Amino acid sequence: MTADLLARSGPLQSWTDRFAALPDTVQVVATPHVAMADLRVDPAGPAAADVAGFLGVDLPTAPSTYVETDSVRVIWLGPDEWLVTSPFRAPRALEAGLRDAVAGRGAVVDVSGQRTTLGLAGANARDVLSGGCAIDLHPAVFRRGAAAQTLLGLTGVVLVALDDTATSYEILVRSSFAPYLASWLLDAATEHTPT
Amino acid sequence: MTTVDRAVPPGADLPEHADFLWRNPEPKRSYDVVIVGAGGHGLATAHYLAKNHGIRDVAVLERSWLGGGNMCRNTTIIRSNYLWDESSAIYEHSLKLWETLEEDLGYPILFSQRGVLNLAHSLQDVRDSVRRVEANKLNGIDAEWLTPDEVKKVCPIVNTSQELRYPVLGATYQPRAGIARHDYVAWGFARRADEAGIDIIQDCAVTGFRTAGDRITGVRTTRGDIAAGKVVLCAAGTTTVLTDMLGLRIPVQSHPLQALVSELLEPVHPTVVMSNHVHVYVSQAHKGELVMGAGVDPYNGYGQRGAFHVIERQMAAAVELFPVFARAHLLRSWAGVVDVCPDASPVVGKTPYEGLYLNCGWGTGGFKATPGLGWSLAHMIANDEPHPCIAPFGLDRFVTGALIDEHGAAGVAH
Amino acid sequence: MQLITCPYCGPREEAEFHYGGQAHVPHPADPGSLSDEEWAHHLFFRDNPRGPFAERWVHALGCRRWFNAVRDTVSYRFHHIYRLDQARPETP
Amino acid sequence: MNALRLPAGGRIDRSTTYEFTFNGQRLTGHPGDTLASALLAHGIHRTGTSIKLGRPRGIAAAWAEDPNGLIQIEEPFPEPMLLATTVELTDGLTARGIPGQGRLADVPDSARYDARHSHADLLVIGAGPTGLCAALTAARAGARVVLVDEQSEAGGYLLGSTDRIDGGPALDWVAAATAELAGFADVLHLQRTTAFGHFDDGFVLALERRTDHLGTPTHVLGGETAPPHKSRQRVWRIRARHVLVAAGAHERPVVFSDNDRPGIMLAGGARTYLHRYGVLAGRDVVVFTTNDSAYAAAVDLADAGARVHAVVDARAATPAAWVQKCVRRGIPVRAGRLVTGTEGVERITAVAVAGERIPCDLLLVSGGWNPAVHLFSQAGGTLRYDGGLGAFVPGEERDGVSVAGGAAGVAELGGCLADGRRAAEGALGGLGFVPVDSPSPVAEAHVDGQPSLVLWRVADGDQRTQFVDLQRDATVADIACAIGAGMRTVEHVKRYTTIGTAHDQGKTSGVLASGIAAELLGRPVGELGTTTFRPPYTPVAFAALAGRDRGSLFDPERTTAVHAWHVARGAVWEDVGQWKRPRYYPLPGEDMEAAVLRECAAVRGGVGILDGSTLGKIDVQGPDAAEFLNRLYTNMIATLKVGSVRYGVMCGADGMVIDDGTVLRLAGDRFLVYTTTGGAAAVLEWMEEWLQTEWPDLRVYLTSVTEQWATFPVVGPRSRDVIGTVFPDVDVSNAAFPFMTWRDTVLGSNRSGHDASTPRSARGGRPAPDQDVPVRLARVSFSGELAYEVNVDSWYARAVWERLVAAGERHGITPYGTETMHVLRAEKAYPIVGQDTDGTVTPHDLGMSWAVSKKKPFFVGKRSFHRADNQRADRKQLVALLPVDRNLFLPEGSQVIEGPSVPEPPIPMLGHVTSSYRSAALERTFALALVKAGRTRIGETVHVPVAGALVPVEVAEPVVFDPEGARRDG
Ligand SMILES: Cc1cc2nc3c(=O)[nH]c(=O)nc-3n(C[C@H](O)[C@H](O)[C@H](O)COP(=O)(O)OP(=O)(O)OC[C@H]3O[C@@H](n4cnc5c(N)ncnc54)[C@H](O)[C@@H]3O)c2cc1C
Ligand SMILES: NC(=O)c1ccc[n+]([C@@H]2O[C@H](COP(=O)([O-])OP(=O)(O)OC[C@H]3O[C@@H](n4cnc5c(N)ncnc54)[C@H](O)[C@@H]3O)[C@@H](O)[C@H]2O)c1
Ligand SMILES: Cc1cc2nc3c(=O)[nH]c(=O)nc-3n(C[C@H](O)[C@H](O)[C@H](O)COP(=O)(O)O)c2cc1C
Ligand SMILES: [Zn+2]
Repeated sequence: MTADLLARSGPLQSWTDRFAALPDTVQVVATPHVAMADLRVDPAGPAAADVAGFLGVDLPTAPSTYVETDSVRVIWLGPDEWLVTSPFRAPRALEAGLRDAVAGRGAVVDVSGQRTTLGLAGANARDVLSGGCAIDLHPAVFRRGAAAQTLLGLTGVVLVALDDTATSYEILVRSSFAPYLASWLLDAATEHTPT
Repeated sequence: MTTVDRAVPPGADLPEHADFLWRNPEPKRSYDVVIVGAGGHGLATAHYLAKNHGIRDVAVLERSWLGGGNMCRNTTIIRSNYLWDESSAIYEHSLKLWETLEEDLGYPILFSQRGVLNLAHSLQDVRDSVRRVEANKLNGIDAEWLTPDEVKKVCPIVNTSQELRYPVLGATYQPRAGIARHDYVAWGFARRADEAGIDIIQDCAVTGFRTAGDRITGVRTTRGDIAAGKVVLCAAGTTTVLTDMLGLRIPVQSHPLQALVSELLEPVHPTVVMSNHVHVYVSQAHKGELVMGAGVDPYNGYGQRGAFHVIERQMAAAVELFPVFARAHLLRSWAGVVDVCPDASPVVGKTPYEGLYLNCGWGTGGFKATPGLGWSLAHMIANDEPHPCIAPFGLDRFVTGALIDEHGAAGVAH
Repeated sequence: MQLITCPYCGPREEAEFHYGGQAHVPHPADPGSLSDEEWAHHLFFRDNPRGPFAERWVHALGCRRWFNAVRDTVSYRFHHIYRLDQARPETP
Repeated sequence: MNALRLPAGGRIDRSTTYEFTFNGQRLTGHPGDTLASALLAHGIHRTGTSIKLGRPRGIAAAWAEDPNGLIQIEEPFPEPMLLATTVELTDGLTARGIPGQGRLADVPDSARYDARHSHADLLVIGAGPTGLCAALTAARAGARVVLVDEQSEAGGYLLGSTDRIDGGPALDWVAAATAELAGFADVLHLQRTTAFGHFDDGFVLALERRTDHLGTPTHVLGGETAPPHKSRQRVWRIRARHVLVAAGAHERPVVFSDNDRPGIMLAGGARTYLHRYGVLAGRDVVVFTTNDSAYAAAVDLADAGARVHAVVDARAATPAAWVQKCVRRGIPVRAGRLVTGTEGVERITAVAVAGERIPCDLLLVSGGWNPAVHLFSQAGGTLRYDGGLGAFVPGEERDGVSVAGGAAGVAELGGCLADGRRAAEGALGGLGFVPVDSPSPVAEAHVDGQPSLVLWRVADGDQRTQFVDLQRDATVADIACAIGAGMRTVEHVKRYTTIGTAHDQGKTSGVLASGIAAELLGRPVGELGTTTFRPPYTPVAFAALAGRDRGSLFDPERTTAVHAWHVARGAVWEDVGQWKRPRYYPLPGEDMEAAVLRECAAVRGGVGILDGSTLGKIDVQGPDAAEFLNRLYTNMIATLKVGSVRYGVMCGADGMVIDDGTVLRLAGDRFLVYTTTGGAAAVLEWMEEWLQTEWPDLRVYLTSVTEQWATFPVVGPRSRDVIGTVFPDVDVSNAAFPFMTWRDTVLGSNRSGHDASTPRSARGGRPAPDQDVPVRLARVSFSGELAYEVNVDSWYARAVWERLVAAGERHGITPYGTETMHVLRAEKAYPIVGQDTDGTVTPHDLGMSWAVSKKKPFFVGKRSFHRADNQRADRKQLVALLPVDRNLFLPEGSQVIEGPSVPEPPIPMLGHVTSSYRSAALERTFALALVKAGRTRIGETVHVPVAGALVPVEVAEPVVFDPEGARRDG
């Protein structure tokens, strides 16, 4: 009974055409509906090991890094905090699985709707970011495996490097700020859009 | 272009200075009254001690050059449209003195009553503004609430488009408010004090106090000990450095507050515009430079400098509100050290030490108070009793909880 | 424009941090037992030294963790940055 | 036409001719010219008049140190006050000289401005020989290098010289060096980029001028034009591990009588015009110097065809080799002589040298060189007076900063090259790089010279025409006056004379003022020091600093998941913090008053729906969550049952209300806390602060879930029907679902929404199927009506909203905005923190003592309630005000006084109106107000001045509608 089923929507639903018109050197895509859970455990304690068992990967303990498996990415957010993301798992399943693993020795919160994900790729991707992000994005420093919570323009983001050549990133932004960030990115891309 | 007609082109109308301003005397070993700090407050207090109370055996001790603290750094906005009765009283007392100060000092201070607009950008701003205007009126202070169209009439270059990110929803307006030339004010007071025989001792830092029991008996300075019947602290941003020497705790924190100027421009800006919400305030000074400021830097700092991103943000606000400023140039930026109280109101009063008087916490807004404070402080020194205008500003308010919260009116520096 | 080294994330721009005032001012265990005067001091009175100052910061736009620092209020230089569970280092 | 343009030479493109207009005159020039060089090529020195005295003034140098040649650009876009010497000529440029004031455009500037962050191991400021050598050294060692230089091309001083390096023209070496730098991936070399501010920890801001020199499309005759997509100017925010200042030195004039006439110029400047622009700055030249460097100008200008009538050297001992060169060219050298005055009006016509009158049209002056220490000093570096140079030089080493070459006082080219390398190697060592071996460039050795004479001014003549700061018309007489008036410091002298406060910030006048003041005071210059160097080094346009944070990007607009629906429904917006919230939804022809009355009536009479998603939401979990919240809220949270909701108030430590909202207990160890829209971020930070800094022993975890949950209050007597329809699984009866409880339910979901076609992440694969969509319903009411708050995962927010609206259609469901919400809550006297409170209001003042626990031994703020001021009988309390005239509306913010007559000011005030509305339900106006001892005055009449009249109002119980709460359960 399709009529009874609810459709999903995302904050950047109406932006697809504008993103599509961007030059090849600055490609932006919205990737909504990635399941995300905020995880709090003691990285040295037994809960961390159980979580690792559930995720199939150890929690990264180096600041501003992430690790990933085929199905999840685990982003370091703080000394006892991670953001677990997965486009493949359902939010409630992800939350429940983590909650079971943590078993009261920390906390798990479904935050799938809290942030939305933007992909930014292309030869000018780094230039666009460095127009509003103060951290060092040199590919020798900020490369695949790196993820930072920082400021981009006037909004907080989690910035994820996907490759070693500074040409592919994901930007996780609070959903209410997503339209701002999208306009900010479009505006930044003007510089790379010869008329 | 909307230019403002002025009979005399700015630049040519700057006054000639007096040929003689002050002596540079050697400190005597003893004075009836020692004032610490030759900023506007210290100098004004000296002037009114002599003028109103005939007290002339006074030294004003300045660790650096007179008027070189916040006095030479402030954006010179003078107004009295504060919210609470206590504040209105002292600032209005001061504004009335400003209105005759040039004659009193016999010195050109370029006091220009060009009016001050405080813009409202949110519905709450509007409520707060109306509240302040209504309170001002009942306190006998000239205050008006203006619609965006009326704002545009007073200051045609303000962007009153309702398409702005934070559109101008109206403004409070105090026509008698304005600006003055900060340095000349300091020099005018200094000259009069000097004429009255008061010694202004520059390059003389107070490094300690002499006490006898609970009584203050003098100060230690980089130029030797000086005995004093009464000691008055007018050290603004550095007050706690002094009170620490006495183990006296006061609730002020010192923060950088920045300001900046543009090059000299043909007149475009006829009044003073302040905006708490988008954090900028601006006037066009007499020579034609735009003078601007924003909020304090958040951390404690005595460095007389702040962070530049504060200025960048302020420039964004300025260009939003005044699109014609786009290609004006930032010429110089600087900062002062302002002493901020938890309730954004000053601390003035007696202390546990007999003969020691405290005046601080004026934070981002004490220039406008200069004559009024000087008058009232001199009264307190002469009578050992607070003048009614400053009586509510004692330290005890922090104990009782009767704060005078002027964050609304003083939220942005001015 | 400081570059502040968050003890967790490393060096980041000042704009990512919020200031928290004087450090090592614990909330009184039993506020009810304080006189009005003592309570006023706790609420409103903080040190304001010219020179090294132990103060609190939070990495508000990063890891959201509070930490302490000893910073010179004249030069603005950070002498020490330390976690809340660490003791205040000796001042240089 | 270009009478003084030499037939050959210079770095201009003679194959293209630009037309430009200056002071109404149409003139020509070439690419590579500055406005100044093009004017000089036409023999035009004079630009404008001086600000105070109206004296003719002209071009006096070749770059940013020029204190004089101020112009206003009119076309292509008005820009106030620039130096002709730093404006690159473009076709169609229209400019005029100015009398000291610039003019702003009356139309907004549509150019783009942007910013870039950059990181470097070594930042080199200045691409003269010193900087280039340093940059090469660092780049070769593998360091990340940023090299910025303010001019259009690299080379610095060399661009205006005939110096030679490695046996060839120095500029060949410059070209090779820049080419080599361009080959390094990690070298960023920016010309036309001025480092204008140097801050802590290696932070430098630099302004890149990117398009002006390209001209505008309408005017171009050939070649490039500025591409419209490119930002006009860019602020580079550079964080460098080490900063090397290689900014060279500014030539210093000597002050003498009538030293301000057009045609008086710094000697090095004239040389630059000659070599760089192929322009002879004059035909009949006199050179006045205190040091060797100006001899080169005399010799080069003579070689280029000028008649050099004299080199007046203030020193008795002249440099033999240079004198010989002069003699060979027939240039007389007057040793130990001084220039004592000049003649001419529009242009200098003669120089007086100790009784002798030498006709000329150009007087070149050199009083030595001031190292450009601005950026070193801005970053806190202290300066030391060097008596040999007559200048201030860096006085100390600083961590992470060095100064080299001309900026450190090194004069010789060979010395500069070596110093650049030395400084770079020193920095690299500290950064862990190993310099590679490479040959050092060798400069042609200079002829032996004589030490410079430090001479600030020639005392003869009228001090009132001895100009120290030409832009400010400030003279030696002014300095003397200041000192006579009692001033003893350069800071006072600056403020009295205004020296150093103009556009050039005293690049040439600052040290002179110190020197002359010292002389007049009889004190050492070093003791007097300089005034403070402050950013920016050269002026920067406001718009460049604003960058892209303009228009809608000035501040982020936060929007909810249902924003597009509100837009489609024609919502009028209210800014609440950064959020955009619908204020009301006018129907065609409705104003706000009509719309709000309609919305209010609909809610009280049927059902309405509000987008409350902006409310802050914080997930609080952990074994100590209850204890934690107990300490932060004034009321008891620990006793809240799972499944229940409680309204809570939060106070600051001073006992004043800071936030309020509902608290849902989700589990024994888990709560969902709602905050106000505006307070969300601050409350989370407040909670973290207490948790981390005061109570680290509490096991509690805080997570913001503001955007995770969309929140839709469905409000009104028919809300039960709507909720019952949309959530058939929920028993919505009062008994099963009582007030102040919450229930979880689910709705079926579907992935066929818009995202099905959205590209997946690079890792491919299909997303897992969604499960049912959880929905949390809460029976809370901010209106007094029966109401259900629907909380749903924001992915499904839009769908659930639409479903609620569809289900409500039968009942006339009405979307309502913040204005209606405010009216409804005010009728029930629910306060809005920040509107009905102002930081001075306690829960007791709000009449909410019931929300303040008497049992809890501690909560934040409790202690403050016992202070004297909190005990006052006349504290302001929240009450309602009912205007006697039921139609009269009290503006919010109005003051309340006793009345009924108005005494003379100051008039005692009783309080003020915090909220004021027209009530559809009561068919009258009403207001909430904070009034002194308000609760004891209930029933009394007080007065409110409104628009000049005094309005009687009755003080009433705060709850004006349904005081018994009969409607809450429907
Ligand atoms: C950027 C900025 C903008 C401002 N804008 C405005 C405005 O628009 N309107 C307004 O009303 N106010 C404004 N203010 C605030 C105003 O400047 C101050 O409140 C006011 O100047 C303080 O009083 P003062 O003049 O006596 O202080 P200061 O001028 O700071 O005087 C204090 C003096 O004490 C001296 N001193 C300190 N310690 C010692 C010691 N141990 N021994 C001897 N001397 C000592 C200092 O050297 C200094 O000269 C602004 C302030 C700043 C920084
Ligand atoms: N110091 C002296 O006494 C003296 C006298 C005569 C000639 N010289 C000659 O001057 C040269 C000095 O070499 P150098 O490399 O040290 O200096 P330089 O003057 O050759 O180069 C400095 C460069 O830095 C640029 N610059 C200055 N401030 C800047 C800023 N804030 N941002 C960006 N760019 C900025 C200048 O425009 C210039 O291009 C040598 O050739 C030397 O022989 C020196
Ligand atoms: C109202 C006002 C106007 C000013 N106008 C100028 C100006 O036109 N040019 C200038 O260089 N500085 C101007 N200044 C700033 C001073 O030069 C100086 O920066 C300020 O007094 C702080 O001192 P400091 O920078 O020496 O620390 C002005 C300052 C004020 C308060
Ligand atoms: Zn951090």
